[in-house]
Amino acid sequence: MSGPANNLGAFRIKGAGRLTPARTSRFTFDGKSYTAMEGDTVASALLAHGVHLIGRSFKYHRPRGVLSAGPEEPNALLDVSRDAARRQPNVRATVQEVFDGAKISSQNRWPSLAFDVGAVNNLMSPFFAAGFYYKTFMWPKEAWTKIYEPIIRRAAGLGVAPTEEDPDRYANRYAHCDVLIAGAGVAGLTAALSAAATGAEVILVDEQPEVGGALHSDATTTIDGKNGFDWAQGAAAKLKAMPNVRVLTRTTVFGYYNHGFLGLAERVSDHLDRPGRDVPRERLWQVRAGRVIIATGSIERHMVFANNDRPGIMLASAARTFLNHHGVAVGRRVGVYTAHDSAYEAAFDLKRAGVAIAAIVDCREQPGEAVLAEARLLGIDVLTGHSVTNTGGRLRINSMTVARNGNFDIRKIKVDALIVSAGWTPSVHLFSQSRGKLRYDEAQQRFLPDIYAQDCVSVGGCKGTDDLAELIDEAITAGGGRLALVGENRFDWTGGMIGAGEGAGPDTTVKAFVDFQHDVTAKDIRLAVREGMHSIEHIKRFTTNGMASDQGKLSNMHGLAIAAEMLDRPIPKVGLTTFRAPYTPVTYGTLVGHSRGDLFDPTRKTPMHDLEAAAGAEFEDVGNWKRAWYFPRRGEDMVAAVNRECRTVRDVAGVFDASTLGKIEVVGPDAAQFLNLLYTNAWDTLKPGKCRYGIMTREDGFIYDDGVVGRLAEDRFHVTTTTGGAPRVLNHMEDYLQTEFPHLKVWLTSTTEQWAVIAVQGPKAREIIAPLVEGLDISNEAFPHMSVAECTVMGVPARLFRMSFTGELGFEVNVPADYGAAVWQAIWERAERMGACLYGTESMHVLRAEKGYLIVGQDTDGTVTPDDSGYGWAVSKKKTDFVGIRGLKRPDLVRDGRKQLVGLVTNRPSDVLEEGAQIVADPNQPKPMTMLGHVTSAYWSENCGRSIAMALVAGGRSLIGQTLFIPMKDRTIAVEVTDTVFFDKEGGRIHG
Amino acid sequence: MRKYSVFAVAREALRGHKGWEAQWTSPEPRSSYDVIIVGGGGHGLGAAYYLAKEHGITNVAVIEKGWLGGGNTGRNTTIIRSNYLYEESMDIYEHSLKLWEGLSQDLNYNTMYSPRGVMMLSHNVHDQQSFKRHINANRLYGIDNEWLTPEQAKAFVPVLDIAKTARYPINGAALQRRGGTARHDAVAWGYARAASDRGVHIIQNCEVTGIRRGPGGEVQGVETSRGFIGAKKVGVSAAGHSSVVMEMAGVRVPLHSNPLQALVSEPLKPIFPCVVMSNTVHAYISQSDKGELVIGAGTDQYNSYSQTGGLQIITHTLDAICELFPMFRRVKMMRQWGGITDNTPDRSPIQGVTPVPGLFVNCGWGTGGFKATPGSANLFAHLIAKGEPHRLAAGLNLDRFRTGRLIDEAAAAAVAH
Amino acid sequence: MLLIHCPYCEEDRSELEFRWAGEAHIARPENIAAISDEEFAEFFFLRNNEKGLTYERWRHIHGCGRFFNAARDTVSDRFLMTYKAGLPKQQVPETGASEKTVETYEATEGDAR
Amino acid sequence: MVDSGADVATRSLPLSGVHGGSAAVRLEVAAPAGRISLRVRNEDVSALSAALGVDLPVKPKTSAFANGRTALWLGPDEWLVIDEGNSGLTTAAANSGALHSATDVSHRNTAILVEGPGAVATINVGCPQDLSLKAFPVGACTRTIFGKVEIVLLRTAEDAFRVEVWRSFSDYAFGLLSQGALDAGQ
Repeated sequence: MSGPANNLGAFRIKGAGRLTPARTSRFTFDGKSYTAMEGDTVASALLAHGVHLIGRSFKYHRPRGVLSAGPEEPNALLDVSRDAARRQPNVRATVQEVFDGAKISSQNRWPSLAFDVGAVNNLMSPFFAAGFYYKTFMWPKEAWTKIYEPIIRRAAGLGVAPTEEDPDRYANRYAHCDVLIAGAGVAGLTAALSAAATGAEVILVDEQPEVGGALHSDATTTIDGKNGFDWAQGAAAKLKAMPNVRVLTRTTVFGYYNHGFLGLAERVSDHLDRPGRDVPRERLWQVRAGRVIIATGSIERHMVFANNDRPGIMLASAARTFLNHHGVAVGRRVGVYTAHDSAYEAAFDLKRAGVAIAAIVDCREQPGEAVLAEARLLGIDVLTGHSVTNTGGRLRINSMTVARNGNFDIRKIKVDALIVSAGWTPSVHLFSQSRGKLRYDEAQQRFLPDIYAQDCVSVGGCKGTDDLAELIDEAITAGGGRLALVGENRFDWTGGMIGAGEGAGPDTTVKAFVDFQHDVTAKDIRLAVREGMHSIEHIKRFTTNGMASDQGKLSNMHGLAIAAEMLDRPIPKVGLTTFRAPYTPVTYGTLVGHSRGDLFDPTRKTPMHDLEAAAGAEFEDVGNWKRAWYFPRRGEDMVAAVNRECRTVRDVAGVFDASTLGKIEVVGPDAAQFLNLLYTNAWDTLKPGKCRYGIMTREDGFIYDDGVVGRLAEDRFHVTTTTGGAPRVLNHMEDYLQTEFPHLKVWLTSTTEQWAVIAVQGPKAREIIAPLVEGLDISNEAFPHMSVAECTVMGVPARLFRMSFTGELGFEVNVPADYGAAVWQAIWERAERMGACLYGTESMHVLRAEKGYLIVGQDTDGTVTPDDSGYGWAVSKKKTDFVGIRGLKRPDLVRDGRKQLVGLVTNRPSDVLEEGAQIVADPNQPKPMTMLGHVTSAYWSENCGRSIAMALVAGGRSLIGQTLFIPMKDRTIAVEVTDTVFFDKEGGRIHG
Repeated sequence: MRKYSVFAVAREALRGHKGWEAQWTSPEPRSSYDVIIVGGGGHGLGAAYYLAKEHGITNVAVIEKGWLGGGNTGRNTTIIRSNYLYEESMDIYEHSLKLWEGLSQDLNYNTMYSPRGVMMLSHNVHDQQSFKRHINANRLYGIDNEWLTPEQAKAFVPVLDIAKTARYPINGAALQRRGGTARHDAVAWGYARAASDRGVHIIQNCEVTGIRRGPGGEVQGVETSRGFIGAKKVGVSAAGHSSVVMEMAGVRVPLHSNPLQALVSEPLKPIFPCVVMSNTVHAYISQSDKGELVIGAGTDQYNSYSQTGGLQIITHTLDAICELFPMFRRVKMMRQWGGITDNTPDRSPIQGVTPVPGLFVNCGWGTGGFKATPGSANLFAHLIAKGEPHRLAAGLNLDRFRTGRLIDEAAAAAVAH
Repeated sequence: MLLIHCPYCEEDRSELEFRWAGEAHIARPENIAAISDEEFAEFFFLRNNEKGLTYERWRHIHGCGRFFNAARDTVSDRFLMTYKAGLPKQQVPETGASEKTVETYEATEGDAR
Repeated sequence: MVDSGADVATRSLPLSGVHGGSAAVRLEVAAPAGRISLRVRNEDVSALSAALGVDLPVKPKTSAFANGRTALWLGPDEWLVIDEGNSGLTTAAANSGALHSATDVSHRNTAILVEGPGAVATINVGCPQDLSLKAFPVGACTRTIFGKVEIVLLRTAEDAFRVEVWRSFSDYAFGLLSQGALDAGQ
């Protein structure tokens, strides 16, 4: 709790500001402890204690202070942490609210903020002009990589990236509304009141902790007869109470995308002393809005003059906010340098609060009459037609140098702060992001919304509406409702300038900063033009103006004006760089939301997963699925387990989880005709109760998928696909069915997850399952290889396939998924008693390779035809049409010398080839070698007692019996080309 | 052309950098040229440079509707590598990589080619098979690419999470050490400066609106927003707008133009030493010399010329990045943008003659055009100068879509970046 | 993220529910087995890739599952209409589809006139 | 199926033992139900409606409930029919005598019930649809996307929804709903 009020800072002004000293908190900055009031930003709290030196610039490491009081802040970027894992670099001191215990550090300095070795760059700055690195560091060639680049990289960057995983939660919410209003200043609040009154669903968004917008800095405006800021809070309370309105504060509309879609980032708990565990840190709102009202106001610009970057120099509106909202004076003797009337009001407020105003230096000959009169009344010295041409001070400004425009007589005036204003830039960011077209307002030197591309409207400052009454009318109209509201300003503002000020013109070499964070000066922009950069995009990229983390909110217009002057072209002809999202930087965490850990990507598990895990399975990722890879027993490594599994399957039997295979039910009187069109095979000849291996090509004739298809009835097929192929095959089928063959009476339903599939393979397979199967004779005679039937297994309806992907006698038991575990358990109990094993995908791969069976995606790669892989027999010669029929006949698909799938055996049986190894005829040829193909599958085959492999080899089938070579990194392996069947060449076992 | 060097910079530093001349001139277009290149990106500017330098053809104009390098050259994530699978791809990307290695010196312009290594993460058996296929093919072709264990990968990129408990654990990686990044704008500017110095006319802010053909169907020149400009030969290198320009000559090309997005973070002190890509989780990331994390996002699914894409593409990309590098959740996205990529059915480029005499095309670089810049430009110049493709680019012809002899890197590897 | 009107669900839905499915109104040749290599390449590979008004297919894959057609401006990404699969190519109302014909940076990069 | 001995398979349900929810939302796994994916042409809708004892709705995004069966319009020729009891749906459909496709998907899907004042916010954590009562009244149903998985969503009361999801995606769906429930409580 708070101590005496003076602990809240020597620069707190008693009676000023809207914060109450009832609640305070402590934080440290670079190790030193400070006290803040609730509602303080880090910036206001530090300024209250007279701390102006807050950061170092990017390139020259110049000392910098707080420039603004909002998200446009380019200088005061800090590292803020709650604890070691909750550390956030590059935080704007002007946005971050102080929370108790905050640990805050300055960035980009070493060893300390006050004494930074990197500041030597400032002395070297004549050498480091814009784009200098394009011209240097080229000799010697290697030095760029080894010396120059590492030095540049170390010097660059601002904050230090977090090194620990962020423990905070982030949330996401989709939302819809009739009207979204971006900005809750006078215009936004008025529009919201108006829209809400019509019954529309309204979302009102503002980036600050409380509504009010520019009223934060204001002390004199009245609305509805009330103090402006108080009126705003009342309006917000009224809106919040309405069921059709959602008010989101601390929330930034960061992106305006297509078709009324907006991205909002809400800072939910960064300001809390101790956020609850379940409270997200930030929340992403993805809003689809019927209409958008943009009420984002405008941003004050700084003046561009020599050494305009010293700590203590800040925007006039910022000084006013610190005074009127936070109760903090930015100095004791403040200078004002302006081209706009608004800065006068800051001076008036400061003066009334007891701060000395050294002088108002106004570069205009004729400021507004009203403000001049008020200045006289308050006894403030106004120097019209004068400019500040330089400043003094090292870590903080201590003087300003003032000269009559066009005159060399200068005088130095002592100040401890200098507030500046070059006028206001409408915030057209969201309008531009919505792809609206801007026009240039020559008189006021600003870009304004012109042609709208989406259903949106700009109101208020961001539309260039300066008059309060007009602004209120405009907002009421935009909201679509009726409202009576009267607002009064103390002064009407005039003035404004863009470009370099007096003493920073083309004939000078002073450092007059345009873009503070990136240290881009007026002369850098002129250099870019001199070097032929005539488009503003080139100038931006050459100088990096506007590319810092504030994205040019302060610098773009000045840069444009300086370039235009140098090019002697009107500003619109030079262009305006695109306003890209996000409006202000957004954490990755916010954008990621819940998609982390288990929710990053769904993990799909089969009904038998837990039983397999309990049996010791190792799993592999296949698409989203976890598939049992192998089942090591105690002391076994993968090789030993797979060898045992493969041997056991052929000697006894094995049980395998095939549930992940895609399944599609194809139903209807035209089902066979449909499959005829989608597969290369013929299906009308397949009798109910039988199944057949099918190959699917796309129109281009390359293998797309494969699988066994069972015909359950005349009008019902049970189609299987590869595990990874299931969704795309169904989509492919639907595409043809709906758009090419809509006349066919057939429907498709995904049944992948309806069925748990237990494959039982091996000589004892029948014996294992027989007692569990009811209502079906599964003898070899009654139920031969490639049969399918509906039956009952353990009392539940099942589909039984007699099929094999191992070359052994085999069955695949399909039962409704929820029964999978029980049936698996029962089968396994029987199998285990008979000496069978569980096996996983690795053994499945080996066993099928021993038989030369294809795995689509491993032995094919999207460039392989059925004939290439030795499956030409699966392409019907009789059909007059199927998808792929024409593609298959293209010249390159029928030429000689295509890569064909063959077997390879190594001369040394123990050599297991590397999958992906490349094959050559002559291993001694120079590089680049002519490669004939590559090894697609390679395994140690325990059943063959040697290694086996499959490969795609150019003209492979004609090379059978010949020796080819596989040059590996350390040795060359000789291989003989064979056919693809390595085990049970006669194929008798499958019919056992 | 005034030579760039540390001495020149030092001299200029003493006089306020007032002595620098324009890097390229902006002349009025002549009434005709020997060669017009449509498109002032890296590929087009480079082709003009090599036409002048290697083929002695200097009466050349590069016509750009916007500003130099304002298309994909200035919008990409600057990744350079050559570890492709098929010989046609290895030929051109390796040719390109070799040119990258000497480009700064050749152009007297520091393009900041930084061979910091490109690492592709393998997450499963399928990835491993695919990567080894690449590695073996690359090795026999004389291109560096090596397999790393997870531990070796972590040693190379200390922020990598190689925990086996990750949703998609890392089971290894392929590393091309010569791969890396370069400074994209510098490539366009360096080529423009060097080409301009050799007499090439660089005409910005001039849009081609038609391609004029003679009685025999041959190219006669281009209609532009600044009037007709004659040319004996026209080379189209217009990236996402290739379909539009080719259509002016009545030539259809098998392209889809899709938005491709990218984003950068706020600048950070060095934390990420190389380029890391993962196809399984769809992410690629590096850190620029300025300190920004540069992240390539995915392609939007639909055809568009709008240079904008959906937020969902960005969020999905960041999901993946933060899954691989969980410490980056508190890093902030500072800027996102989109470009228009021109994608062919086999995800390999098209460079070759067209049915129109005198008209040459270079397009379809999809998401991989930046790395190809010097190689593509160099071989495109050869094609235009000689009227037939260089050996290294012969397979990239348009005819492959008739014959079916595709170069399907995507099908073979699902590596599309 | 686009907002797409599904002609079957009769309402606007988020792009997240849809999958783009290529250029519309490309009929698979009835005698496909007999066409020439050139005709096949044209059918299978060549696309208009229009800048401006394009006709394309979408599938409401995470909705009603239907394929349908859309007319969209590829410069603004604005949908001009959507209609059911099987209907012939629809004329779109005159909108001055594309935003502009000349795209010099003076005309576009400034976005200002 | 009653467990009547060692030879009869017992049923293991997905999502057994999961917990989630917050003060604002209750998350509950629905009891097992019979389900068919039903495909019918326009002209046969009434025959199937009669056979199933529930009128197949023909208006998009609507459902109908009768005799313990709910028919959800999913597409112009597609319905998901859910039977709270012991099904018999395929047989009933077959008895219509009309052309159709009925495929049993009872085990393909599982359902999560989301109930409470925060139900909409919970589902909007991953579902991009407008779930206001105006746009999505009681009885409305749709196939849609929820985060990275597909779901079928049915509004059963002003503050209650049924989320149908494929079996292997149910862990993900429940996990994301749990996150949504936490957030809806804030």
